[in-house]
Amino acid sequence: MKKLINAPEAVLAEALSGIAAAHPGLKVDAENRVIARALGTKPGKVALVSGGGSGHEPLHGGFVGRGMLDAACPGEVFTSPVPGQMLAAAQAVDGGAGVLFIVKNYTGDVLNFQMAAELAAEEGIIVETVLVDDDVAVQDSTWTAGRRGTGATVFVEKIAGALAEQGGSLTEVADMGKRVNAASRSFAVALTACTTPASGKPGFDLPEDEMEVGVGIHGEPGRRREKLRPAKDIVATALDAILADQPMVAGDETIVMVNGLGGTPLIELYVVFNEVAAVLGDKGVAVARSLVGNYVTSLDMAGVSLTVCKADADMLSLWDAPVNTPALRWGI
Amino acid sequence: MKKLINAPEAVLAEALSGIAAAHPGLKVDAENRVIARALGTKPGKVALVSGGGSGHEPLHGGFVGRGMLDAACPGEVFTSPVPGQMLAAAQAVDGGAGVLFIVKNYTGDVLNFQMAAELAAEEGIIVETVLVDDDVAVQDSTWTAGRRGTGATVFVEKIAGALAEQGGSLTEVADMGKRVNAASRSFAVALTACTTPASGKPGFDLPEDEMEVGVGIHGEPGRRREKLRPAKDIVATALDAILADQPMVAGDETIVMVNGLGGTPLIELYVVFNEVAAVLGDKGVAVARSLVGNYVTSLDMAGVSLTVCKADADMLSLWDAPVNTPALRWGI
Amino acid sequence: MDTDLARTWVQAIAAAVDQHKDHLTQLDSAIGDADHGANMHRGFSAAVTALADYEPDTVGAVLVKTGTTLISTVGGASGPLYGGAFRAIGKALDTPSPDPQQVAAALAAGLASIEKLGAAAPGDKTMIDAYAPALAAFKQQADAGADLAAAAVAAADAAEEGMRATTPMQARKGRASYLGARSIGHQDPGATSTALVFRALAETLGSRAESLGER
Amino acid sequence: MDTDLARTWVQAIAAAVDQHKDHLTQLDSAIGDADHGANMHRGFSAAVTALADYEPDTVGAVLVKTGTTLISTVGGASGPLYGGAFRAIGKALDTPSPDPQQVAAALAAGLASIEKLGAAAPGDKTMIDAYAPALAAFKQQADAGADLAAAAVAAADAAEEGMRATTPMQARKGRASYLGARSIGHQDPGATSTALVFRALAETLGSRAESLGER
Ligand SMILES: Nc1ncnc2c1ncn2[C@@H]1O[C@H](COP(=O)(O)OP(=O)(O)O)[C@@H](O)[C@H]1O
Ligand SMILES: Nc1ncnc2c1ncn2[C@@H]1O[C@H](COP(=O)(O)OP(=O)(O)O)[C@@H](O)[C@H]1O
Ligand SMILES: [Mg+2]
Ligand SMILES: [Mg+2]
Ligand SMILES: [Mg+2]
Ligand SMILES: [Mg+2]
Repeated sequence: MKKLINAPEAVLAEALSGIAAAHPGLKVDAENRVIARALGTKPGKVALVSGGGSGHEPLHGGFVGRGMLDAACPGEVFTSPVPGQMLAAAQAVDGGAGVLFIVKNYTGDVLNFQMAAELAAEEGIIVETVLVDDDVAVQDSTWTAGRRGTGATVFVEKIAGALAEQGGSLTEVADMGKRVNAASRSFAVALTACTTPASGKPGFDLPEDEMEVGVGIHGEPGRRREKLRPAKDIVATALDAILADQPMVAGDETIVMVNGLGGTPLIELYVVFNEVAAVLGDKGVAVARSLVGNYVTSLDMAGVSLTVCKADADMLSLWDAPVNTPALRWGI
Repeated sequence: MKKLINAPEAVLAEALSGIAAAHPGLKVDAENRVIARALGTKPGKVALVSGGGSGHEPLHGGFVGRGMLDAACPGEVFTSPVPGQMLAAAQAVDGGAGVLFIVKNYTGDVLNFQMAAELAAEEGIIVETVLVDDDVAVQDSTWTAGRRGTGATVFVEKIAGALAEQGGSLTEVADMGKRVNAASRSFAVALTACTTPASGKPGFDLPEDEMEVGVGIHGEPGRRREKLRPAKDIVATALDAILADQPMVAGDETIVMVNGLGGTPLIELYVVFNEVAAVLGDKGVAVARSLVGNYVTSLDMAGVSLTVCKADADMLSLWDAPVNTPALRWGI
Repeated sequence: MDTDLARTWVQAIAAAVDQHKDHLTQLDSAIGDADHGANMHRGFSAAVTALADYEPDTVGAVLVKTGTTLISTVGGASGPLYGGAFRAIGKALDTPSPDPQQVAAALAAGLASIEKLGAAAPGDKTMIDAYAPALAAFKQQADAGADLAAAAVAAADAAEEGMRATTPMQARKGRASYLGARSIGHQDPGATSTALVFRALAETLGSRAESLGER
Repeated sequence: MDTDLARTWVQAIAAAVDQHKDHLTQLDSAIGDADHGANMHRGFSAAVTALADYEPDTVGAVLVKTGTTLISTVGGASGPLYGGAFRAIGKALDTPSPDPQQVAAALAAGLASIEKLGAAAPGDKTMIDAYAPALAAFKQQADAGADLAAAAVAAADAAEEGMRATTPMQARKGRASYLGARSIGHQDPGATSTALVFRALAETLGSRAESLGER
């Protein structure tokens, strides 16, 4: 294992300390492992709390700041945080208007946030939850764990965060978060496996000419293994899956994210974005806003995820609202 | 070779097309391969042009925008752009107050920019050049090619760009760029080699327990090969080399960049930054400003570079000035 | 069973998890996210520490504390599931020295907690596929009048059999379900750690029985 | 030498570079940035295209155009260095049919251009270490009254010897210099492409001499 770390057990604590040192706009509660805005929550503003396993940076800590999250709870690498952390976060940032938990749909995240919501309720904090489940590689059914939450988390956090900043009520902010999630779909492919500090070995072996299609963001293998193909074909596969599930017609407007999984050079992400813009352009679907870069990563995995949100005018205007976080910043 | 591309020869053109589609604030001259601000240069403002081989994204195209570069000339992967490109860029962005070329010190970049400066002069464009040579891994001497230009390029582009935006003259802007370069030092280590699309193979083989110490940003091996060590030791090595060349005392203020070379997870960069802040803190040297992320990459190379600029009050205030580019944005 | 024994059980689980940490992670690496070993290790180490100077009156209190500690230190899916189970088991053992029937009922409460939280059923390729047969075996022995040690050995054997039986299953819950048919052919990490939990119980009760026998 | 011959030379270089592209890149990968093959290929392909319907009066014009094309298409260190050299050679051959002495003087102007731009000297492990001995050999043959073909063969042989002699050198210029002592033991990519340039000249002039002899 080749990592710029001191010890696998120390990664999270040391990274948190580094985040605190790097971002004066954030304050880090090292004991409870909560990253929050240094300035706290404006009284009366709905507070947004998210969290999940680490290893997806900048998600979630990099999205804490004005116009987006109020706090993030990072768990160990690829491990959901614990309820105590989430409760501490909720207590730290509740501005009296309630707290929205933004939860990616994984059993661990769901259960831990659920327990935290119960604990928070006992403390008199009103909590609502938005569950993000955008990954069309996974079949949704009441008999399964359901779809994974991946790239759409960024869209939910940004747009719901903007509405909270504008004074939206807890119900309004939660509803907007749910609308964004419902309008968003993602699909990812991996060219290499990632290596967690704890395991020290790549999660799977992938021959030099193959890729994993339909992967998540936790280093697990994908739905199937295929021969590596040109970017154009990969984009076609991903967009086919996305559009089959969320049909779009000429005139629709979208927010698109071409997201690197951690080990893919930015120049390749632009090549991919070029293909995405071409395919959607051919269908008359407008890429109204876009992100190209590393936003929801899977440690050192090489690969890309596409997320497309069929955005209405409200979403677009909230997208454009000021945001000031380490990883997303504009209009400030 | 595992890359999200269509064909090695097509990478640059397609990435440029993707950049154009992703960033409405930029305009891309596909024929001349010039990335410029969509709004052009305000008459009377000194224009900043940089460029170099591709594969270092977001450098340089990601730093085009208000408060930073006016144009960037991307060459083929790891290959300096050609003089015609630079001339086209200078012609496109000259606002009548002259053009500053920001050139990383590599034989190819130097020679091509030199030729471009001559061609621009023939066209009546006044050109000044700042040469960036911050990499202390390489011995400087009149008998060698001199030090490589690496991370400090971001500092020079940001700070000189801010001064230009504030109305600085060509001489003033060039002098500031030179001051920033003179105050900055970098050092990098690599845990893996990178693979260029044209060669298709990693530049070197590195055993699982070794690292290359003192690497540049073009996939070349470093000054020496060593056993992989904890982040703390790597930071000590890098800062020793930097501080031996640019001594600092308690009370000095710095701008620090912990830069990923493309394949290193952000969480590791924060672990590294934590060590940097600790070492400098012990010496009483203040980290007044910082960047942690992927800014000057080397395709998919895993590794990190540290850049430290001993910053005076002018530099810090110019650092804080508004900047609005794809990769660096604040105060806007 | 008494409080010392409960503590010894938790210590035995911690020791087993320590020993099999890499194996659990490896199994989780194949069909999950490669953290189950680290998760279990973090949780049970913390539980051992939490119990070190905790001297309650009942077996149940020891196990409730264990469950609470798991919930507050593990995270992931296994944290709430094991944590909730130990809390449920503990709550059902509100006596200084429960008998086999009482332990069987408590273990049943633990399974019910897992099933309620995780909404999984036998055959979904989860820890339930080791836990459910272990419980059934324990209950059967207890109903037949066996002592704790004998019931626990039967449970551990059944858990291990259940664990092995997860290999051909296709996962329907947890991360492994994302792999669809590709989850087939791999043993479930959570079922594997559940087998460790029951084997630790059998060994704890067994050595207590022995030391009692030697007196 | 005439304009056709000059064009044929450039085509022969392009063909040789095409054939040795991967080898050049491999050499550059060891001590540089793995682009020399692609750079030379891009440049000389463009030169061949540029010359396709260019019908100037002098040998020099063909080579000036070649140099200009290299400068505008190659980039990197080799672009300006080779581009400048071909421009200098071309400018010195402002005649329809230069003799060996004139060609020697032109090649000397090419080397001077490289030395001026690159500020490198023999022994620095660059293209100069192939070019300088090639020029010396060509000049010696020309001074001794040899014809173009013979002089070019001597130059190509000397260039290849110079190319091989770069292996034990420690680089002092170009990217390889960043490696310090680790640059020792690798053949310089630029010296290797320079050897291809001179071999292409020898073959071009040689086959012309043959075809003249056959007339
Ligand atoms: N819904 C569920 N019900 C019961 N057990 C589950 C469920 N989901 C997951 N598990 C168990 O949890 C184990 C994984 O635990 P762990 O790796 O620690 O958590 P995570 O999956 O969050 O990384 C699985 O092997 C499985 O046995
Ligand atoms: N200063 C110099 N003088 C002469 N030749 C040089 C100099 N610097 C580099 N070279 C030659 O250029 C070759 C590298 O060319 P190339 O790989 O195309 O450019 P780059 O080094 O910019 O990637 C080297 O092998 C060397 O022969
Ligand atoms: Mg996990
Ligand atoms: Mg190059
Ligand atoms: Mg797991
Ligand atoms: Mg090169």
